Parts: sequence; structure tokens; C-alpha cells
Amino acid sequence: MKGSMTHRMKLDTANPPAQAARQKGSFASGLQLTTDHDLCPGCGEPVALRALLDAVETLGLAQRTIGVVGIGCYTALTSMIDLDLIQALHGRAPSLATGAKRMRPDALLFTLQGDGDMVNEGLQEVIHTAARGENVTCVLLNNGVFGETGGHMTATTVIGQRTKNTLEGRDAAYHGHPILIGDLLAGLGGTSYVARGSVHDAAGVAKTRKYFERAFESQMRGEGFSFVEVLTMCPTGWFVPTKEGPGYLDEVMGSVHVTGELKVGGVLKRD
Amino acid sequence: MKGSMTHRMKLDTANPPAQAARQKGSFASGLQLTTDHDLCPGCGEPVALRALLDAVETLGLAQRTIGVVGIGCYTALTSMIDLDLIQALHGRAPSLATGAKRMRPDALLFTLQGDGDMVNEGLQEVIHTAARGENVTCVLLNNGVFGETGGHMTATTVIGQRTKNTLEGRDAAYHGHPILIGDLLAGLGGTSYVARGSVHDAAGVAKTRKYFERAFESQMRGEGFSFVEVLTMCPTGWFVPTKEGPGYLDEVMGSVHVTGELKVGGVLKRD
Amino acid sequence: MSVEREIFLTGIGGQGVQLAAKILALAAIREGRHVMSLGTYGGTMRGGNTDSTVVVADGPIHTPPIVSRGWSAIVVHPQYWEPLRPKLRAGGVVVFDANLAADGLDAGVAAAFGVQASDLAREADAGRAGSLVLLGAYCGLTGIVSLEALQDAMQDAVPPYRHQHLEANGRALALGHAALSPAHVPAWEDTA
Amino acid sequence: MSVEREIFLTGIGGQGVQLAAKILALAAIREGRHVMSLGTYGGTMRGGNTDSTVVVADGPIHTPPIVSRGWSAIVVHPQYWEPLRPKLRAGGVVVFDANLAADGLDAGVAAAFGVQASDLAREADAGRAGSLVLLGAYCGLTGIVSLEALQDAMQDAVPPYRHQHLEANGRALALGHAALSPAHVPAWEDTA
Amino acid sequence: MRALMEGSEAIAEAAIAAGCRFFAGYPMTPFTELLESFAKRLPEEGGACINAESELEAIGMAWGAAATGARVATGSTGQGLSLMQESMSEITRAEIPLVVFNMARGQGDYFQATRGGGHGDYRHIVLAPIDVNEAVDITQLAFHLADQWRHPVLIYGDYLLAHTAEAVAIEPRSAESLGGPLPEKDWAVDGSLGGSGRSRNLNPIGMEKGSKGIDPDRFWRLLQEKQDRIEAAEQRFEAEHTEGAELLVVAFGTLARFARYVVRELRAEGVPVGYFRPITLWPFPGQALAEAAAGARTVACLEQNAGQMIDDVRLSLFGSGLPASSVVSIGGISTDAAGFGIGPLLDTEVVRDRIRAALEGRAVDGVLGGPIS
Amino acid sequence: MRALMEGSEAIAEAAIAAGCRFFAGYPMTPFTELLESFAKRLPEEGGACINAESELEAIGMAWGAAATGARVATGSTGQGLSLMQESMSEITRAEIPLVVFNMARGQGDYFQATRGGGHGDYRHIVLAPIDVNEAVDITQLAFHLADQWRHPVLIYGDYLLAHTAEAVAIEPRSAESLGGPLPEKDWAVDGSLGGSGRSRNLNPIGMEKGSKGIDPDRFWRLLQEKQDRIEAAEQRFEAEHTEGAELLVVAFGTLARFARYVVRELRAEGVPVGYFRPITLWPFPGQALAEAAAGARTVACLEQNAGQMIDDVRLSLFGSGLPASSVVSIGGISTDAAGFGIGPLLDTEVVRDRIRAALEGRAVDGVLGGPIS
Amino acid sequence: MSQVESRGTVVIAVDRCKGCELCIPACPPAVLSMSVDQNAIGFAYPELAPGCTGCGACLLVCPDFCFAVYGYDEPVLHEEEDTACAP
Amino acid sequence: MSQVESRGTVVIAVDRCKGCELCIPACPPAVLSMSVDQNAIGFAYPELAPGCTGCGACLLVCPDFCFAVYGYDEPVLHEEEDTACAP
Ligand SMILES: Cc1ncc(C[n+]2csc(CCOP(=O)(O)OP(=O)(O)O)c2C)c(N)n1
Ligand SMILES: Cc1ncc(C[n+]2csc(CCOP(=O)(O)OP(=O)(O)O)c2C)c(N)n1
Ligand code: SF4
Ligand code: SF4
Ligand code: SF4
Ligand code: SF4
Ligand code: SF4
Ligand code: SF4
Ligand SMILES: [Mg+2]
Ligand SMILES: [Mg+2]
Repeated sequence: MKGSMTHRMKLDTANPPAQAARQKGSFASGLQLTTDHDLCPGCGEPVALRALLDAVETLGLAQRTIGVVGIGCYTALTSMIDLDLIQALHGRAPSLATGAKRMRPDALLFTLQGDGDMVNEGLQEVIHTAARGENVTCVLLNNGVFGETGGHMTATTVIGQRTKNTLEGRDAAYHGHPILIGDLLAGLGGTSYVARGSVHDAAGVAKTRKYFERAFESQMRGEGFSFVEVLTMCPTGWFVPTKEGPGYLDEVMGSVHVTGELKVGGVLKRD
Repeated sequence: MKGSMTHRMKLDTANPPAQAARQKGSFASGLQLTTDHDLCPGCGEPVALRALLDAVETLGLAQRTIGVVGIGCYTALTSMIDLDLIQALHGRAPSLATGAKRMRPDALLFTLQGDGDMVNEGLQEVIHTAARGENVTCVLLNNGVFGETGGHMTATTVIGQRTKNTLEGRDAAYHGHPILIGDLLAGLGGTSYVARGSVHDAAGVAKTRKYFERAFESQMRGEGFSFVEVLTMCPTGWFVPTKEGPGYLDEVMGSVHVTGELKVGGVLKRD
Repeated sequence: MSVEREIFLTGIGGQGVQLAAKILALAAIREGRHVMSLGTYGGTMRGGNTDSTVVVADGPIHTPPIVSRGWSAIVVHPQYWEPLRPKLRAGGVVVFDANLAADGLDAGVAAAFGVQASDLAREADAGRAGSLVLLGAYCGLTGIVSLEALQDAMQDAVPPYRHQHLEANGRALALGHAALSPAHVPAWEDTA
Repeated sequence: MSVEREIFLTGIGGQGVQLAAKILALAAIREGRHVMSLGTYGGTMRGGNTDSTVVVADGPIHTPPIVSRGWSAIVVHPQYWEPLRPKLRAGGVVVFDANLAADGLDAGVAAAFGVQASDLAREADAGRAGSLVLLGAYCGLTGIVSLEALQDAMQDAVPPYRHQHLEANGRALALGHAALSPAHVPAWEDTA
Repeated sequence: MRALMEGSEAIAEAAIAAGCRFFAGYPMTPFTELLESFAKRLPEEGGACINAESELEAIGMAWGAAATGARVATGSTGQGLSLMQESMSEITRAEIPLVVFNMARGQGDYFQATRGGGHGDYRHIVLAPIDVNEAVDITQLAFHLADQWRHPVLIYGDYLLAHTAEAVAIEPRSAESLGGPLPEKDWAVDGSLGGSGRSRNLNPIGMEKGSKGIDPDRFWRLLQEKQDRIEAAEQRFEAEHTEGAELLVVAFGTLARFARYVVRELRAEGVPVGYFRPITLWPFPGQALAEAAAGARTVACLEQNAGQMIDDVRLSLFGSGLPASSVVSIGGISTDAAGFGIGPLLDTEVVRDRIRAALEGRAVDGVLGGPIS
Repeated sequence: MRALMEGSEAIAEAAIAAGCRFFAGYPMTPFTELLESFAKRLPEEGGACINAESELEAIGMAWGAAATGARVATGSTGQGLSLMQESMSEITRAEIPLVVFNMARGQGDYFQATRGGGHGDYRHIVLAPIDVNEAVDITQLAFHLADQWRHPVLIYGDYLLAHTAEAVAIEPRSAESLGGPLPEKDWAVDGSLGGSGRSRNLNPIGMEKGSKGIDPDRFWRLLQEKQDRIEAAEQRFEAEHTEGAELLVVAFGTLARFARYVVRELRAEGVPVGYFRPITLWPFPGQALAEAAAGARTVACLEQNAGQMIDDVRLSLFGSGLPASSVVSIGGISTDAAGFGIGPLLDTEVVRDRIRAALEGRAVDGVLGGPIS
Repeated sequence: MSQVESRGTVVIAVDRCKGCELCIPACPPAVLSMSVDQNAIGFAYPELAPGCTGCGACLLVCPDFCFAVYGYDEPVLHEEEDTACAP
Repeated sequence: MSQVESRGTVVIAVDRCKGCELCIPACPPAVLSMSVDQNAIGFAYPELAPGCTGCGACLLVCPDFCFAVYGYDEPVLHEEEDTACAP
């Protein structure tokens, strides 16, 4: 279309401002060792990770935190996390966290897992850990695909979602139904705090970070199992352009895995 | 206490009646090869098995049924079942049933599992099979204990229940919370029929048998995953006298794992 | 090498056999002996025989826990006795409940000693403690351990929630101990 | 043993390199040759170089799929060329995009032939098909397969949802094929 | 008609040609590629391919499908195969024919493949193809052997096998051409025998219908006897230039192609080296190896691990009179940063150096992991 | 003070004396007994014992607990151990000290124990006690070795070991008495280093903080070198009557007690037989065995399986000049109807017959499974 | 003396009975009671008094498959004696 | 000509940017837009026009940690030119 457009002035963004200013946010979380990573353009996982690290930092728990990491694309991010970590096998993080917590009851224990890791391979682990009321926080980065191995459907892929092996969208009759893991865990006796965030926009990221803080606080109060699920973009696995990732995430996944707090203080809610 | 009591006449029960009579029920199901077994006095598992076999017989499906059996006390009963069976490993029956059903879509496929088998070791299997909407029927004999290995607590043991390692009753703070597997499965997208029976009395047995029939019918209509849970006595594991088994089952387990149909035709209900 | 005395115990159901074996083993430890024992049940929770083997020695035991040839047996119930008989050595000794094996017991190459164990147990007011009567009798006959050690070991072996049975158990051991000629078939050469 | 001709292809990102390798392999099969090829990517989904090796022979291939010494190379982008150079044999031949390696390419013991591949691709209206221009040029230079076989193979190799590119791809191959002296460095002795 | 196919495609096609109609798996490179090929092709053939939610579920599904008498395959890689070991062990005892693809990352899983990583006494037939064309044959053979022996057959492949493209022709092979007619699957459980008194229980623990308990003697003895018969009957190997060889190189799988290439080169140059490749890793062709090595001074094992096949080489040569020092390793652990097993050992120049060094009694090193002995 | 304890109790007490404060397991006979003992005693000592919901979860919990630097044990039986193989393999690579009890049903799991049933190149230290008293020592030693080498240590026990009661005295052993002072656990992850730039990632894949990717060469080479050092340093065995022995009986674990008994008896009768027992199944005491067998005509392997340890015996004697026929099996598969491994081979009379037969060059049979060769 | 009507009856495989007593409360007319004697495997077992309705409840609950149930074509009448007893 | 006020500004590590464009719609005042040029690794990257509020939204959504955000102590004014262009 012909018309008028604004050629705007480009400001210097290579250097810190010359004028008096205070830094409101730095490139990385204070708990990040580096900023470079090999994850795809537009991936939601680094965004979620930062929210998590910021929450740990805010609560002043950096020196008493142990993270247990699953196997997925996010595993590559462990090299940048300045927290004590244990690398688990695919699916097994909740049990490792259980063992570590029992030996270090004063530490904050969180897992970092993907949907393939947690809801496919390790579904049993997270459910038992929750039902046992284990005082740890499990974190799920849910993109509805096995990102790392090429973008196939997982057990959280919603009906209609595109993945490498559901290019026409997941079909319930042929591929079965997604598991809404957050809701499922919220329904168990042992869970104290359950929330689902999304990093599809800045407000979502900010809320997600709050959920992390609340979950960690709940754990530090010894209330039992807490859980934070984060919907993250995987433009590569979904075969959508990176810039369409957030919209796709919110519309397609967010309409089924509905965001918000699901359980607070052991009481079910929907906000 | 002194008083009067009735010395009643003892009738001959060694032989079929001399008078004209028709047999209303024989010792065993028509799909039983034998009647002797080594399960404990007062065990609920043979009772549940008979209800299952009777249902298969009633529906006329004996010649197109494959059972997949887990590992628990009930495994010893396989020698008496006159149906084609596949013996699975502990926890793995739902996957075997899935594979068999895909190759024999016209057959009735059921699993026979205990709570240790299904809700501890194999929790993930049954949930995924259900979510996938696999057109098989999973059967759970739920006594809240690992009967076979000595009566320890399982993931279904209810708060307060006595087991070998919870002689004072399961304590939520120490042992965590039970998983109400029937309810959990009913909540999944892929399940069509879910019911929970109990063999604590004759009416319970009769109802359980109806649930089996309905589940099998649902499967034969191709509606997706169906599930029948049966609460069974394990006086040995609970350390209660055999005759108190049914009462204990109904009061202690039945008040938490509430019996009835939970989902019919894919629609949640409570009756 | 040390002198090793093997005792097979056999019976059905209940815990009598395992308890008797445990008391014997504990008593032997009290007297400074080396001890090894192995109980076998049906395997699962359900049914079957109950056997136990105890080995008592005056030095380190070199016999493996499953004993192929033994010196003695305590037959609490004769039901599963058959497979044991060929394991007894010549010169060995078998103590059995004469109430249950009214026609006596074929002990093969070993010498058999009957004790009215069920009767004596009732007399001791410990109806189910026939195994303890026989244990007492066996120990009296062989002197493998003293009655005092037996009594003390019994106190240790019985779990707290069964302490109401301590006295009757003690009487059963004592009645048994008196039932056969003392040290008639001595276990230890120096106690002969 | 049969004559084996190894072709290393190297570039970055995109599918150009793998597609060119596949076309070459398919064309060789069409001409009755034996063929083996192996593509390597960064490993995961994310980034890295993209290389491929094709071996074409007049009989069963005995070289393993990871080739240590080879006859020729097609350098779609010079970024990852360095580690390949020492693998070229004396008498070997390298075809490269002279638009991207403006200062020429050090081919070591092999002979290097530059083609204005990016320019020719644009001319063919197939901006991203520099790899096909180079493939055409390579085949022209060596006669390893005919242009016809290449064109047919290209039709087979391009997936249906990319068929809009068939024509431009064909032009790219043809322009490349004409770019260097025909059969100047013959792959097969009998075609010399 | 020969067509260009990557190994993963060719294997799936060969399996389908052999009548395979069920596949289940969980993604893991380089097994994912196989899973994708089956997922694409099986539904077109009226079969089913399930993306199982884990490896445990994958092998369970395969077990159930195979129990009905269908031809079935599954598999995985590294971690995933390890998870399957419990089932692998018990499927063997249940005598269920099943083809399992171990698309390994290198050759570090030789022990697991040949000794059974699970519990108890069992061995799988293990076939290790050298290239895509052989994989096509071996895949068909695997289904045949599985049915013939009612025994799982493992195919040991790797990244190279999955990704190399070759021109292959896939034609269904008759049972006759693969070893002879197959027994009827009268053990299979199809659901038809309920209520007949002859219903079946296909199980790994020897339980019989109609009688309590099992006779472990009979059960275990029969299984062991079967394994002994397999061991005698199914040894397969390839050997070249063994006549007059002073040094015999032993290698398996795709790595053997590097060895064979170098041995041919060296022989052409007049260097007295020979080449031996076990095609069946179990049963290991021990007798044939002993014969091939008869005149050699040195037996050099080229394997991409810390030394596993070398045990079978030594066991085969036990009592042959060769001194302990004559069996050497010229392989070693060798991997890439991604862990896919594409390490620096996969280089004919490196292999050539090592063979020469072994021939001359020199130590070799400089390659990842180093030689073992 | 000596007290009467069943093996399962004694082992738990010994573990606690060694400082073990975490245990996780899933019931399976005869491992259940051990789990029960730990469940009873650990809370009393301020530790934790979790009845995990499966073996996969049990070993995961153990992994996590051990990662924090605590002394930790887990284990299982047969099927359960097979399920743990993935973790066993990777825990080794993550260099986590852990004690794993394989309360096996017989000796059919020797290969799994000694070759690692999982994927990749790894071996565990495997200790096989002969009786309850030795198990008490070995349990304490196991925790020591695990910490010393940052390596999993497997204790191979069985039903006999779990159930036999012996008079035992359990006293905590000092590190010195077990081999020397232990390195600090400066690798452990306790959560204290976040934000310091020195935080840790305890992982099985060689990933380093602050840098992308790994250097597989360095990572694998270091692990393999460690295993080589363990192999050289930790071989343990027991031998009796080897001087002048024409026949050497080799046996391990509780079955070895039957062999030792018979050898002592036969020697007392003047029969020239000797006895050798590997205490460490890996590293296998090959040198010591070769020395013990130096004068023997026959080496007779007594193991309760289809022939597994015999491979290590042959490998140890490779090149010793013994002819192939001189190493024979006098064991075999032998189990009871319950499958607990209490088979007819566990009988000194049977063992005696078989040793005599081997000595006289007679074939033996009649016992379940039969001899192997 | 009273007259009791049985509309059905049962055959009991007493030698299989494990004495669990589940059948006793299950019987709606309460015509089953445990024996004083023991069977071959050492357990008390149920005995039938007049009044069975042939309802089959005992069969449904028995874990050891001890009951076969019959319905009489015509009800059968029994004479029954009530005895007051001082223990 | 119009005047635009910036209450904050950002430093952009353009050479890390993978060109995903997530920051573009995330910026409330829409002062970020993608470059025509490519960075060292071949991607377009965001450029800043006047009007930044220092809200930090860009920082929150960027997967590649490309933003540092500053709030000016005093707002900064920019002169901006509107140009009508015929493409
Ligand atoms: C036991 C096992 N099976 C399979 C794999 C291969 N694998 C690695 S990552 C991955 C998928 C990860 O998916 P997800 O957890 O959703 O993380 P994402 O990559 O999407 O971030 C798989 C299947 C493995 N590492 N281990
Ligand atoms: C992998 C594995 N772990 C453990 C066992 C041991 N095991 C056998 S039966 C059983 C418990 C069975 O409990 P449940 O399924 O509830 O059946 P029940 O005995 O109560 O009928 C266990 C733990 C096993 N067979 N396999
Ligand atoms: S594949 Fe998906 S999850 Fe993995 S890095 Fe790429 S975008 Fe992120
Ligand atoms: S242990 Fe329990 S479940 Fe098992 S047979 Fe006995 S009563 Fe039944
Ligand atoms: S059939 Fe009914 S009335 Fe007759 S004995 Fe049985 S339960 Fe009682
Ligand atoms: S229910 Fe059956 S087993 Fe139990 S007492 Fe009655 S007849 Fe006997
Ligand atoms: S800080 Fe806010 S206003 Fe400034 S560029 Fe970033 S998103 Fe836009
Ligand atoms: S969000 Fe980050 S990586 Fe994406 S375009 Fe903006 S600056 Fe670049
Ligand atoms: Mg994912
Ligand atoms: Mg149970």
C-alpha cells in the first residue's frame, strides 16, 4: 500500500546514556553467568528462565537454592545459571529434588523441566512427588513439543496444535487428548501452590515471575509441593515465524492450558 | 452372657439337592479352569475376578477377549482363568494392552492390575493410555497395599489406613496423600467410562459386575478408554481378622475412594 | 576346625518354629557360641511349611546356611518331616512331639526321642508353645545350651506386645527341659 | 576396484547444500552409478554449519561414509572450508562461489574454479540457489553426471510444496553447467 | 529398482517388506529418524506406529502387539535402551519374537547388547550391519530369526547408519531364502481361545494354565537349551585377506567399513593384514575368528569404546596358544561434542595409522580415549 | 558386642554405622527386607528412608540425596535393578558416590553387575560378600570406596544373605582402617554457591558453567582413566588351599561358602583341590586368580547361572597356556518355584559331587540347568 | 418347634473353605453359621440351616468358590427345634 | 516536526540479537523497530526511536538478553521529523 510512513530518528543504543539516568534493568539476571546461548530465535525458554532467576534473587535465596534440571532445549541454558544445579536424566528431576531436599531441608529446591520431560517421560515422577506433598517446587516449561529432538507432539500438545508430526494440528481421534498437568496436580492432596504463567508478552512474564516468587515462598514456609507451569514459545517446533510465536502460544495453547493461579495455600481457585 | 440360643438344624450341603431344583449359580465362573488357589482367607481379589469373568461370559465375549495381567497376588489367579492372557511386568500392563489392541482391534482388551502395580509402579502407563483414549479397559484391584510383597502402603492407601509400614494408620504429614486414581482418570479427555466398585458385600459384587459389563460394552462400541476400579479386602496386609475385612474396606477405603460410576459415555457424573 | 552342631526345626504355620529357632540361637550366643540360622517360609505371604536351621559351634562356622547333613532335628509337626530325614547323620538325635506323631517317628539313622509336647504345653498354660517344650527337651537332652540361657534368650526373643506370654513360655521350656534324660546325647564333648 | 569420486559440499544454514547433494546423488543413480552420501548438521535443531559428502562410483563403494581424502569439493560458502582443504587430493578439483570468496580460494593441492554463483542465481531468478549453480558448474567441469540427469533429479528432489521453484532451479543448474569449460577435469576416464 | 534412501528410511522400508506392522518408540537421536520413517509409512500399509510417551511404554506396546503374533519392532538409543532392559530380559523369557533397533551413539553399548543389560541369563541375537544395503538385508533377516527362534533380535545401528544415504533396492525376501520355513505362531494370543479350556497365557515366568505354581527346572532348562541351539546355529561373519595375514583387524558395525577399507588398501600395498567382522555380535562367531586368526601374530580390535568386543575376541581365542600380549585394542572412546558418536576415530587415516602401529608393535595414541591395551 | 541379626538388619546397621543417612527403595523380595530395616532405623538416626513409588524414583531420590554429599544407598532385585540401569550408567558418569544393593535372586545378574547393564563404557565396583559378617565389613567398605573414587559401588547379595542370621558385632570403621583418609566432597551441591560465580552443576554430560558445549575428549578420557585406576587398585579376593591344587574351584558370593566348605572337607581327605573367591567382581582379581591357578590342571567355575563369571575366569587366564578344555563350569541355572534363587545347587553334597566329577574329568548333570561346558 | 421354608439350597465345597467367614453376614436370611469342626486344611467352614432363599449372595462373596446355589422348584419345609441352653 | 519525550532508554546488545522481533510489539510506546541491516550473525535487530519510557518490557520478553534499560533522571526531548514518502 502506498501511503505515508514515519522515518523515525534512530537513537544510540550502543552505549549507556550520557544523561543522568539510573539503570532499571540489566541485560541479564544477577544470577546469570553469561548471556550467549544456542537456543532458537524467539524461543520462550530463556525468557522463562530469567523470570525464575529474578525471583530467586528477589527473595534473597541465591545462596540456598538447588536446581534440578531435566533434558530438553533448556538444558543448554544450565551453563549460564549461577545457581547450584544437579543435572537429571530425562523425566527424573522430581525424584532427584526429593532426595536432595530431604538431605538439605533448608534449601530451596526447584526442578526445571520441559513438557516432554515432565508430562511424557516423567509423568509419574511429578505426580507422586506432588501427592507425597514433597516440599519442593517443580517448574514446567510447556511448549507442547519435544523441542530438542525435532518438534514432535507431547502429552500437553493441545488439540489443533501444529507440531512436526501433527502438521495439520493434533487430532483427538488419532492422537489422543492433552494432559492439563497443572490442573491435574492442583487436584492432588499434597499440593500447596499451583500456578500457570505464560511468556507471550511482558505482562505475562511479570506475572510468571510473581508465581515463581509465591511458589518459592510457599516452599520456604514448608507448605508442601508447589508447581509453576510456564507456557513458552517454540516457533521452530510449531513451524511458525518467530514473531507469530507469542500470538500462537496465547491463542492456541493458552486457551486450553489457561493461565492464572490454580491453587494457593492448599486451596483450589481460579482467578 | 447366659441366655438362650438356637441350635439349628444342619442341612446336607455335600450333595446337590434331591428335590427338583435348578442350579442358579455354580462354584466357579464358566471361564474358570480351576477353583483352588493360594490367596489368603478373606482376600477380595478372587471375588473381583469372578465378577469380571462373569461379565465377559454374559456379554458372550469369551472368544474374543485378551487379558493383560500385572504383578501382584492376583497374578497367581491367572492359572485358573480360561481366557487368553498376556502376563505383563509390574506396572506395564496398559502399554501391552495398547499394543495388542492395535493389532487386534476387534478383541476385548482388559488389564488386571493391583494398586501397587497400577498406581505406584505404573501410574504413568495408565494415565497416558487413558489420555490417548486408547480403546481398552483397565481394571484395578485396589486394596491399598502391596499384598504380594508383605502389605506395605501404596499410593492409594487412604489416610488412617493400617498397612505393614503404617501400623498406626497412614499419616498425611509423614506419608503424603493418596491418589484417587479413578477420579483422576475420569478427569482426562480420553476416558469414556469410569466406575468404582467394591466387593465388601454381595450387592457390591453385583454392582461391580455391572460396571465390568458397561465398561466392556463401551469398549466394544469403540468409545475409548474405560476403567473399572474394585476395592478389595486384604486382611493380611491390613492386619485385621478376615471377617472384619469387608467392614474395614467399606468404612476406611470406601469413604475416600467412593464407589459408583464416575463417568459414563464420556460425561462426568456421580451417582 | 570347630565342632558344629546343626539343628533342623520343622513345623507348619504359626511362628512357633521360628521363635524356637531364635531362642536357641540367642541362648547359644549368650553362652559364647558361634551361631548361624536360616528360616524358610513358603516365600510369599500365603501358606506353606515353616522350617528353620540353626548351627551352633564353638568356633567360626564353616557350614553354609543351607545345611545338607545335620546332627539333630526338632520336629514340631511331622507334616514336612520326610524330606529332612535323609539329612540326619548317624549318631544324630531327633526330638518330636509324641502327641502329634502318636505312632512314633522314623528318624532313619538318627535316634528319635518323643515328648508329649502338646500335653506339656497345655500343662504350662501355653497351648501353642509345643515348639518351646520340644526346644527345652532338646536342650535338656543335648546340653547344647543351659536352661538359664534359654530362659533369658526367650525373654529377649519375645516382642513387647507378647509379653503376657513370657511366664507360660518359661514354664513350657522348663517342663520340656525336664522331660528327657539330661545330657543323654551331649552336644559338646567337654560337657559329656 | 571401482573408480570412486568423492564430492565434499560445504556451506552455512538453509537447505541449499543438502538439496544439491541429494540432486547429485539422484542424478548419479539415474546414470547407473553407485552412490553414497552423508549430510551433517549442527546436531540439534539449532544453528551450525551444513556439510555433505557424496561418493559416486562405477561399482560398489568401499569408502566409508565419512571420507578422509576426497577428489573434489563444492564450496557454497567458504566459512567452514578450512577443515576441508587438507582432505583434498592432488589432482582434485574445487568449485566455489566467486561472489562470496572474492579474493579466490586457497584449494591447497587441488585446483580451484570460481563461479559467480550468486550473480548467476539471481540471473536465474533463484536468489537462494547458488548451490545449484555451483552444482551445475561442477558437473559441467567434471562430467560426473549429465545436465539432463541433474535436471531430472532436481525434479525428484524438490518436495511438492516447493514446486514453484522448479523452473528457476532448472535455470540455475543450466547457467552453472555452462559456466566452466565442459569436461575440463573429467570424473570418468572413458568420458575424458 | 534402486532408490536413494537414508538408512533410517531404508530400514523402515525393509521392515515393512518383511511384514512389520507395528512400531512404537520415543524420540531420541538417531533413533528419532527411524521412528519418523515408520510413522510415515506404517499407516499407509495398514499398520500402526505409536509415538509412545516413554521408552518403557514403547517396549510395552511392542510386547503386547508382538504377543498377538504380529511382526513388531521398537528400539531407542543409549538411555532409552537402558530403560528397556527390564522388558528386554523378560520378553526373552516369554519367548516373544521382537525386533529391537539400538540406534546407538557409538559402540559403547556392546556389552549391553551382547550380555543383556537386564537381569538373569539371557542373550539376544544381535546383528550389526556395516552399511545401509546390509541393513536392508539384516532387517528382513531379523524378523525371520525372531520368528524362527521366538526370540528378540537386536539390530545394532548408529548415527552413521541412520543418516548415510545409499542406493538400495528393497525386495521382500521369502522365508526360504532367509533360512527356511517358519514354525506356526501357535503360541500367539489372539483372544480366540477363551472358554475352550485351551486358552493361553503368554508369560515370562513359566506359569501354566490349570495348575498352581511352575516347574522352574523345565522352564529354565528349555530356555537355556534354546539359547545354546541359537549359539550353535546363528553365527555370522565376514572375513577378507585372512590368508597370510600377520595381523588380523577385528571390527563390527559401521566402524568395520573403515577397517575393511584400510585393510584392502594395505593389502594392495602388500602389507600382510587381514580383516574379520562379526555380523552377529551374539552369537559371536568365535570358531570362525579362531580360524581366521590362526596364522596371525597379532589380533587388533578396532572398536569405538573402552574395550568391550575385545572380551569376545579373547574368549574366542582362549586356549589357542596366542600369548596375552597378542590381542590388542586399536580403538577407544571417541565422540563428538553432541555425543552422537561421530568421533575422530571415524577416519581411515587414523585407522590406518593404528593398524600400522599395531603391526609394528608401536604404541598409538593421540585419538580420543586412546587405545586400551 | 555380638548380636544375632539377619543379613538385612546387619547390613542396614552397618550402613548406618558408616554414616549412611538416606535410603530409598521399592519392595521386592529379598530387597524388601533391607528396605524394612532401613525404614525402621534411619529415622531414629535423623536420616530419611523413602518408600519410593517405583525403582526409577528410588534411584532418582538416591541420586539427588547423594548429590548433596550425604552418604546414600538404594537397591533392588532383578527386574528392579534392570529398571535402574539408565540411572546407574549416568550416575557413574556424574561421579556420584552411591551404594547400590543388588539383592539378587541367584547369580544370574553377574553380567549386569560387572559390565553395567546400561549404556556406554562404565563399570561399577562390585563387592560380593560371602556371609553376614563379611557383609557388615563390605557395607562399610562400600561407602568408603564410593567416596574415595566418587563412583557407585554395588553390593551383590541375595536371599541367603538377607535371611541368614548370624552373631555379628557392628562397629564403625575409621576411614584409615578402610584404606586411608577420604578426599573432601568439594564437588557436592549444597545450594550455597549461587550468585558467587562458582556455583556447580553436578552432571553426567561434562557440561561446564560459563561455557557452551563440552569437551568430550577431556570428559571421557578422565572418566576412563579413573576406571583404569580403580581396576588396578581395588581387586580383592580370598583363596585357600591353592598350593598343590590340581583343581581350583572359583565361586563368588554366598554360593562360595558351599565351595569353600567342600574344598576344606576334600582337602582334609587329601584331595588336591583349591578354592578361589573374587570378593570384587569388578575389578575382577585376574592376576591373583592366574597365580592361584598356576599349578592347576582344571579350573572349575561354580556359579548359579548359565555361565557368566566363567568369562572373567577365562579372560584372567588368557594366554596362560591352559588349554580351552581346562576351564569348566560346574554350576548352572538353579532356582526354586518362587524364583528366589534357592535352588538345588545350594547343597554341599551336590557341590561335592560336581567338584569330584570335574577332578576326574567326568560329566555331571542331574541338577537344574546342568553344567555349561 | 417351628416350621421353616427353604426356597433354595447350597452345596458347599467345605474342603476348599479357608474359614474367612465372609459368607456368614452376607447371607440375608442368616442361615449360614461357622462349624465347630475343622476341615481337612484346618479351618472352620459354613453350615446351612433351613431357610435358604437361593439368593446366591454367599456365592458372590466367597473368595474360595465354595458355593453352588440351587433354587427349588417347590419350596421345601423343615421342622426346626428351638433349644434354650445354659452354657 | 514534532517533539518527543524519552523518559528512559535502552542499550541493545545487537550482536547477540537473533532477530525474533518479540521486542517490537512488546514495547508499549512502539519505539522499537527492526533494522534493515544485519548484525554479525546475519539477523536484523531492533532500533530505538525517541519515546522510550524505560518500562523494561523489551527486556522482559527478549530471549537473547539484548536489553539493558535506563530511566532518565530528567526526561530527554528529541526533535523528530515526519516524512511522507511515496514507495
Ligand atoms: C530417556 C531419554 N529418552 C529420550 C531422550 C531424548 N530427548 C532429549 S530432549 C527430549 C525432548 C525434550 O522435550 P521437552 O522436555 O519438552 O523440552 P524442550 O526441548 O521442548 O525444551 C528428548 C525426547 C533422552 N534424553 N532420554
Ligand atoms: C519392577 C518390579 N518391582 C517390584 C516387584 C515386586 N512386586 C511384586 S508384586 C508387588 C506388589 C503388588 O501390589 P499390588 O499391585 O497392589 O497387588 P496385590 O499384591 O496387592 O494384589 C511388588 C512390589 C516386581 N515384581 N517388579
Ligand atoms: S526447538 Fe523450540 S524450545 Fe528448542 S530452542 Fe528452538 S524454539 Fe526453543
Ligand atoms: S496378601 Fe492381601 S491381597 Fe494378597 S492374597 Fe493375601 S489378602 Fe489377598
Ligand atoms: S443362597 Fe442366599 S440364602 Fe442361601 S445360603 Fe447363600 S446367601 Fe444364604
Ligand atoms: S466365604 Fe467361602 S471361604 Fe470364607 S468361610 Fe465362607 S465358604 Fe469358607
Ligand atoms: S524500555 Fe519499554 S519503552 Fe523503552 S524500548 Fe523497552 S519496551 Fe520500549
Ligand atoms: S527480542 Fe531480542 S532477540 Fe528478539 S529481535 Fe528483539 S532484541 Fe533481538
Ligand atoms: Mg517441550
Ligand atoms: Mg494391592
